Amino acid sequence: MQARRIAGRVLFYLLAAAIIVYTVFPFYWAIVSSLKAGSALFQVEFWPANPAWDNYAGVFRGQPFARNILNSVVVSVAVVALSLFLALTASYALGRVQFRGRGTLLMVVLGVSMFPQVAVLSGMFELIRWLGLYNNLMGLILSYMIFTLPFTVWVLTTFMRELPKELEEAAIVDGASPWVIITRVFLPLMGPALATTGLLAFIAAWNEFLFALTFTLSNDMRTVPVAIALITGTSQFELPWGNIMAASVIVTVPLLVLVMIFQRKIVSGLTAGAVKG
Amino acid sequence: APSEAVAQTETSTTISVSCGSVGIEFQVCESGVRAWEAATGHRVQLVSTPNDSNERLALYQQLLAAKSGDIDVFQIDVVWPGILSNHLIDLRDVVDQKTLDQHFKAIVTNDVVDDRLVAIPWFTDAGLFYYRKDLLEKYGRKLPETWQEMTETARFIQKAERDAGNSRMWGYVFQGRAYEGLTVNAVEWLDSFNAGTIVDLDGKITVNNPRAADALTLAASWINDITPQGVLNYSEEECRGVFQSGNAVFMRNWPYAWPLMNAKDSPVKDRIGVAPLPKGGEDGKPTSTLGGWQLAVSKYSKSPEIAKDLVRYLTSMEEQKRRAVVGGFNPTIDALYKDEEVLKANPFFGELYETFVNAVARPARATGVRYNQVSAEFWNAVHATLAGDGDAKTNLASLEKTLERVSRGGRW
Amino acid sequence: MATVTLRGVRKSFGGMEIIHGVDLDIDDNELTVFVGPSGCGKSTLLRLIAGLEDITSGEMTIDGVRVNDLPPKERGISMVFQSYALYPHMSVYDNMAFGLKLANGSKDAIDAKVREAARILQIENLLTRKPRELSGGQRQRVAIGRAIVREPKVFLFDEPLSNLDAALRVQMRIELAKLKEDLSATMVYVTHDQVEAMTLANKIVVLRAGHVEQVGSPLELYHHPRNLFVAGFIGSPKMNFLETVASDIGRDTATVKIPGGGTMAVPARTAGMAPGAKVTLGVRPEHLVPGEEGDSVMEGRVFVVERLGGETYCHVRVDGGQSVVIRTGGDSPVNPGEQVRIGVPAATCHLFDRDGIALDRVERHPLADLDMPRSATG
Amino acid sequence: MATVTLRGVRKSFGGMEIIHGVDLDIDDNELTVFVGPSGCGKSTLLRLIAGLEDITSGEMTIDGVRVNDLPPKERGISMVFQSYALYPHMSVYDNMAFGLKLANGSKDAIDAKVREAARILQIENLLTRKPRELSGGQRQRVAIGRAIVREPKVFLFDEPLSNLDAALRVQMRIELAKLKEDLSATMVYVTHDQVEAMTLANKIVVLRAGHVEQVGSPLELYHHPRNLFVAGFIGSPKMNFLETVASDIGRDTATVKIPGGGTMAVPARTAGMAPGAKVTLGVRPEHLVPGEEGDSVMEGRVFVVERLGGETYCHVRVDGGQSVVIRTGGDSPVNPGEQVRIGVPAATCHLFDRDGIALDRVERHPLADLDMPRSATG
Amino acid sequence: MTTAFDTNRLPAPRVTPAGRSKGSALTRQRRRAALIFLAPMVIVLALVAGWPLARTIYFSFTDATLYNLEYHELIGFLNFYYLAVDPQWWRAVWNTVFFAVVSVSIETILGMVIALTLNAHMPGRGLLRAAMLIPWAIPTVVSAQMWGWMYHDLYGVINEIFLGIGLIDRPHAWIADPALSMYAVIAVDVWKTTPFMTLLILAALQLLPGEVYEAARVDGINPVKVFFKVTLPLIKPALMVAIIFRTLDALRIFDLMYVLTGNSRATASMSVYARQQLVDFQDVGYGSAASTFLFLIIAAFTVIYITVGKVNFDGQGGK
Ligand SMILES: Nc1ncnc2c1ncn2[C@@H]1O[C@H](COP(=O)(O)OP(=O)(O)OP(=O)(O)O)[C@@H](O)[C@H]1O
Ligand SMILES: Nc1ncnc2c1ncn2[C@@H]1O[C@H](COP(=O)(O)OP(=O)(O)OP(=O)(O)O)[C@@H](O)[C@H]1O
Ligand SMILES: [Mg+2]
Ligand SMILES: [Mg+2]
Repeated sequence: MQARRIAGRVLFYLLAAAIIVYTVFPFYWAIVSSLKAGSALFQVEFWPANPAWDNYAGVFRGQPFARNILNSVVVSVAVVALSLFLALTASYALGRVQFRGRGTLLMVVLGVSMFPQVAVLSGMFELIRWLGLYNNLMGLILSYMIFTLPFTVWVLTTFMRELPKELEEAAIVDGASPWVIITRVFLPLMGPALATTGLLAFIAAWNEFLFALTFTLSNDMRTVPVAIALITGTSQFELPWGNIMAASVIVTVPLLVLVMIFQRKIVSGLTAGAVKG
Repeated sequence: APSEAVAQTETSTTISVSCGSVGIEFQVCESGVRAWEAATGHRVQLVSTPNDSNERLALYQQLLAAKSGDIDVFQIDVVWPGILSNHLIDLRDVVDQKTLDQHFKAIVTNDVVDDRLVAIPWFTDAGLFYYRKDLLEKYGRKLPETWQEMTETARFIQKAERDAGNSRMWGYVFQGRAYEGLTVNAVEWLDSFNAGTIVDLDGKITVNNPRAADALTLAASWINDITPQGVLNYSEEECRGVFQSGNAVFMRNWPYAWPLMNAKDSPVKDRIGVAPLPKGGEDGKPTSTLGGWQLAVSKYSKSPEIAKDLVRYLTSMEEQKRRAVVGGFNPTIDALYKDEEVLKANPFFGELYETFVNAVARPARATGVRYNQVSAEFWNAVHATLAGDGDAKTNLASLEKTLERVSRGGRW
Repeated sequence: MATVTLRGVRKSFGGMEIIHGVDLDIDDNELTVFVGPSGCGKSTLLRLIAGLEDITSGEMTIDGVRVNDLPPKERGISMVFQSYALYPHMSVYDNMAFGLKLANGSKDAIDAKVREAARILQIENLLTRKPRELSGGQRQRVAIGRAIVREPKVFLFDEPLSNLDAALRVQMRIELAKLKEDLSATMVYVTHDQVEAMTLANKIVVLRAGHVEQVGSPLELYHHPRNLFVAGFIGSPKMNFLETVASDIGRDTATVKIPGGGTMAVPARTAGMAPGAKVTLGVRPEHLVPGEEGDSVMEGRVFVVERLGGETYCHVRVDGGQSVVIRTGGDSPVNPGEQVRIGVPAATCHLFDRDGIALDRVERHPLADLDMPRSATG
Repeated sequence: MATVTLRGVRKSFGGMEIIHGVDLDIDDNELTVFVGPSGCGKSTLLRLIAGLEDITSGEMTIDGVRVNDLPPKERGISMVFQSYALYPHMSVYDNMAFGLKLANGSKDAIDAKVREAARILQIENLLTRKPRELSGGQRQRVAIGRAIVREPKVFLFDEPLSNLDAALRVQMRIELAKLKEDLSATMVYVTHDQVEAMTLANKIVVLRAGHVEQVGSPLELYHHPRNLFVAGFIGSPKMNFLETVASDIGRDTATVKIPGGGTMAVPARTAGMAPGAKVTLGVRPEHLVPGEEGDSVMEGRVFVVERLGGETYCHVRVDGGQSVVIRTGGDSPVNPGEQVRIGVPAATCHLFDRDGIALDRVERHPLADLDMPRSATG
Repeated sequence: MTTAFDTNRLPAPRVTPAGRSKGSALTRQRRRAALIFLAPMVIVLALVAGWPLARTIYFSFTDATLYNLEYHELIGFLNFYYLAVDPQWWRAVWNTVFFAVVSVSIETILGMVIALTLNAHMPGRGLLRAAMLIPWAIPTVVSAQMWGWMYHDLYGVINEIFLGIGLIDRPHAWIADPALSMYAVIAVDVWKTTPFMTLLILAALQLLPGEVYEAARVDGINPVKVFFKVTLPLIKPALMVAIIFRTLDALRIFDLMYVLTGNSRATASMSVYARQQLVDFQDVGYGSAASTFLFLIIAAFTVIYITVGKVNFDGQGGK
């Protein structure tokens, strides 16, 4: 009995370890690479003999990288806030109210994210210029809706549907308007869903490249991925791998912090004790 | 010096130019631009664009297709004039014929589309043949003249080295990934075998000929013999990686690799040399494909005259000399290859002068808008051949068919 | 204060009709109890009144206003859900205060109300807990609290005390009655507890499978059930039914065979009955008397004795195989296996025809009609 | 067949101790009922036995095997949850069959069992429904069904019938009793229904705030409650308590003052009591008789009359302001506001000292001890 | 498409029954609210997506080129015809579908495993969750290049490690060898996007009603069975959504292949093909047609998913 439990534990932790290695090693490798310079990049060594911290300094030389990070933060936060807000209200309608054409609408929303990005690029570019949002973070925020909204709407709708109906009825009887029901009753219970979709949307916005490259012009409007892509060596063909890796490591850290914060919201048993039966 | 005409323009306008991204390329460009600013009192905004030429082109097209004047002066690749000409203005009135003639003929012709000079040469580039001096000496081999020799020598040294325990040693690496770089390499092979350059200047599709087949067959024979299968996915940097870490005897690459491989932490420092690429057999000729960049002015620029003046200044002999000295950019002007200041900064400019002047252009001019498509079809065929998916003859044959279709019967 | 009227109200889920045309008047400031077998449609009816379910067809008015198209919040109701439906993320206090806050009353007023309700419900010490930290009965009380803090015109209680212990239940019962008086509100109340039903109700509605079987005052239903179902459903232990025949029909009496051979003249309106008709004789356990007294005597063998302390139920199988239950005092000496004689007082008997419809009793029971005062005014 | 023993079992949630050291023996093939006020720890105790919560301290054995560390599945129990905990995505049938399938009995065997259970619970026509399409009582029955299809050593029922109507409840009660006999299983049963407790239980455990107050046979608790709490909790309506003093102490009698001035000699073991001691006189509503008979007479004014049909509770405020409840026949003519005289039979009275501990009664009640046969064997 | 995705395929909890009845006040009040709540989302989406998509679809029927966009004429379905007869396109379609099916399947299973692991209470769970998310957090542009680096046949760490632990006997050219490249790409995609699955599944796991698990424990049902019979059905809706979106992304996969293997035909995906036509070859018409075709294929896939998964779409809580 005990033995079996122990064995179970051990197995479990082995599994956990395997996962960590699998996910983290490449990142570790990124760090290692970020500490290599010149020819060291072309050899395999699991820890650089003489770490070249200069790569990190190099990232901030030659371009307003701090500014780029700031841009990314602004854009991502705005995108998450906006799409979560829009999706939350929409998901209530789509998830808990039955009206004709609900399925159709859901499908259309989904359809939006069925075109390859490069296909919508030109149209979006025209749209952005037409709105006068070219080389403006607002333009990015707006255009990112095209891939964050369908996703958030669908996920939140699914989760919204899972909540026990008696709760909503109780609120209705208490005289709560749909808006109150969403914000005061459902919102708190959607914690995990919101945190998750929020995170995913945030990262999606954080990592987006094509739009960011096309819709911004000046260096201090660029976002992180573009900035990284624009890091080049002394000449056209050289790929300054060390710097790129350093940059990537730098921009990954804030995300990890974010995750650490948000994952606290991902907790279970929120609806326990709500209804009987 | 910048022409007074423009210098006098009272109001100072701001124009934006895209030259390179960050890095030396950017800095050198910037210093030049600043000088011009100082002289003319206009402001210039430097737009950094992606390093990968494909992405850069995509971005340009996006802007131009939308008739956006956000960038006035574009730095365009040697193969783009045909593609972009429609959005660029004629620069005939920027430089007189005399100055124009100072530039390499090949490049200038390449920049003329339907009698419009859509871009002015700025700096050039050409494929070089890097070799390991030390190894050649060690095994008493001489620098191979022809591809066949190269193959044999490479094979020999590779075997010897491996027997000596350097199990990773390979003979020859080049850019074999399915991208423009492969077209560049393959064009060199073909031309060195006198097999033409896919499409001749009159737009006739010449690629399907026995000599071309020989060239490709030879190249295909390298894979897994003297060349790692990996080259099928190598671009410039991967090649440099292999060569610089001492794992290859020969390499085809651009001049940029030279300073890097002679950096102090480089394992092959001072043990390498450069030469023109080998000939395709005794009756062949050493060829390298023309690379490099031009400057062009957008049709949608709000102040084209000022933009033109900037182009004039940046492409001028003085500026090109400065760039050659401080940045090691190959000038497009014959004279500068005899200028000792330049030679002092870049020793091999002299010995490789031939290579640069005789560099062969890709069939961009003839194929115009469709160059990319032609190139893609070509590199795919070559890539297939190298990957052993069909032999050279058949692949070239089908390539010819495809190109016929693309060119709508050679009319392009 | 409000009246609720239902007219031909029907409700179907999907294809299946659950409520088959209910007509009902719930008077002002009156407590109406719904009783009926599990699954008969009590909760559904409540939810229809609350406006949580659409009426498939029919009319509903509250205070004369047609409410078919009124959303719940405008109907001035509050409801205790059979499945509590507490807000899991809110403390007990907030659960109760939520409705009030929405009606944005003043903080103090709210606080006062909530604490008062908590006191009544004896959950003052739980105000800070989350529902998941509560026992079943405590949750149920929170649910009640949430309903009573807001003072609506109509209360809807769906088995509000089912999970409370007897003692607490009695207290709550009294509190609810008081509450009704104080607010002079109208209450609709679903319960399975006979005592609750009999003591609280002004009017009991007996439902069966979506039909109203009978509506009336508790004692009316007890003394004058309209049919077998009501007779059996009201009163516990349930009324004894004996299949027999009417050997002879007089005017206002029917002479029926009693198991064991005897006969008995039972007073009843026999209009339209013929001798030899199959009838069911109904007599309640509390009316059967062990021994000889009574207008007729059955004999039988005790096979189960249930002693509740204060009273005893003995199950007797009488001659002819049918069985009856007698309710006697707690200390009655009877034991399983004994032969017993059971006296049947004719006046307490009910007769039902072959369709289970009750024959009217000759005189109304004195308590049946006048809605007696329950408590001294003075 | 199994015995369950608890020794000094304690349980705390967070800091708060909910179960304060419970010792208990549940014998083989016996039905033990937990009763107690809402929130006293019944469910928790059940969950501890089930192994759903782990014991903070103490010992628990099933069939002599120490189960503190045994997961639920290895304890051979099945449980009906107070909050049914049905599998929301499964049909009623699957809900019941789920537990069996893993024991991979043959399809037919399973099917037979499930249908049999469904028949007993009268939910045959709901087998294909999802829980959310069921009424409260129907859900509850499914929960029961899920527990009884698998035939465990120990059944744990947490208020299994609370949402069923009286009639159904009686039937279910009988079915459960039968089931217990057939499987000769051990049952632990939580209920708030006095009748259920008295009729089903072999042994009743009275809990209060996590303590065991008294354990005994139903009638033992009824006739010999150990203290005020048990006396008040067992029996409904609850026992009347009158604060008074023992004017005179004889051996085995205490003469106590009766409201209204009279006195009465109550038989009780008075060892260690002094005249003038404060005592509480307890007498059950069913033992008070209207009128003159009885060893002593109180006078008072009726202020509430609750008529249940078969019986009547009248609440009387006696001289001195204390109030008592009398339980009389259904037709008793008494009305609110009337003056009544109440006879008190001394033999039925209970005495409690100032700490609420009962004085032993002089002779045991004949029914209290011998666990009487409930049903005729023949 | 919409019929295949009829509302009753995913019923909302019937607070008020469906629209077939004219609907009570509550129903209508809620419908009104629903409209108001939907409006902002719909408007924003229409604003953002309307023109670009319409434009793409329009151009797919024209012979427009980037060279000069104005001068184009409608040529009906000609582009689609060319597409249909272009073997390279079909090669790309096959590549993409193969890629999508394989990688999404692996991701789903792996994501499930990881999610279940992370769901267990254990020390440092937060850290583990963060670690688990790293791959998703690194910009694809970078991580793809990085993997390319790691895959390198001569100085790539992968060969190094695998040789080290004796998994392979000689260095492989993971992304150059046509036989391996697709799997190499898939491996990267799995590495990168499993966190997406994991996180969504994790969230779904958190919302499960705890008490049914107690019931299961009492019923003595072994964890595996509980997982398949209780957990899986209950998280099915969320899982379906996760799968749908992953498939969408996988079918539109671009940068991964583009960065790792360029335009190599062995791995070129539909998006890579479309981009080449649209941008490199400036054939806006043809490229748009490819994009639209891609859209249709994805739509088909989605519909299949939903119709297959429909049975379990009403997995909403029975409380
Ligand atoms: N998770 C918890 N955290 C804190 N307190 C709890 C928790 N669960 C139960 N309690 C408390 O423990 C006590 C006993 O709970 P339990 O459910 O056993 O009561 P019960 O006897 O079943 O009551 P009822 O008859 O109302 O079901 C209650 O006071 C309850 O508030
Ligand atoms: N959503 C639904 N879909 C289908 N049938 C339903 C639904 N809700 C309830 N029913 C059925 O309607 C009938 C009445 O349900 P209701 O809840 O009103 O019964 P009830 O009288 O409250 O029973 P209980 O006393 O057990 O709570 C039941 O037979 C139930 O099965
Ligand atoms: Mg109900
Ligand atoms: Mg409980």
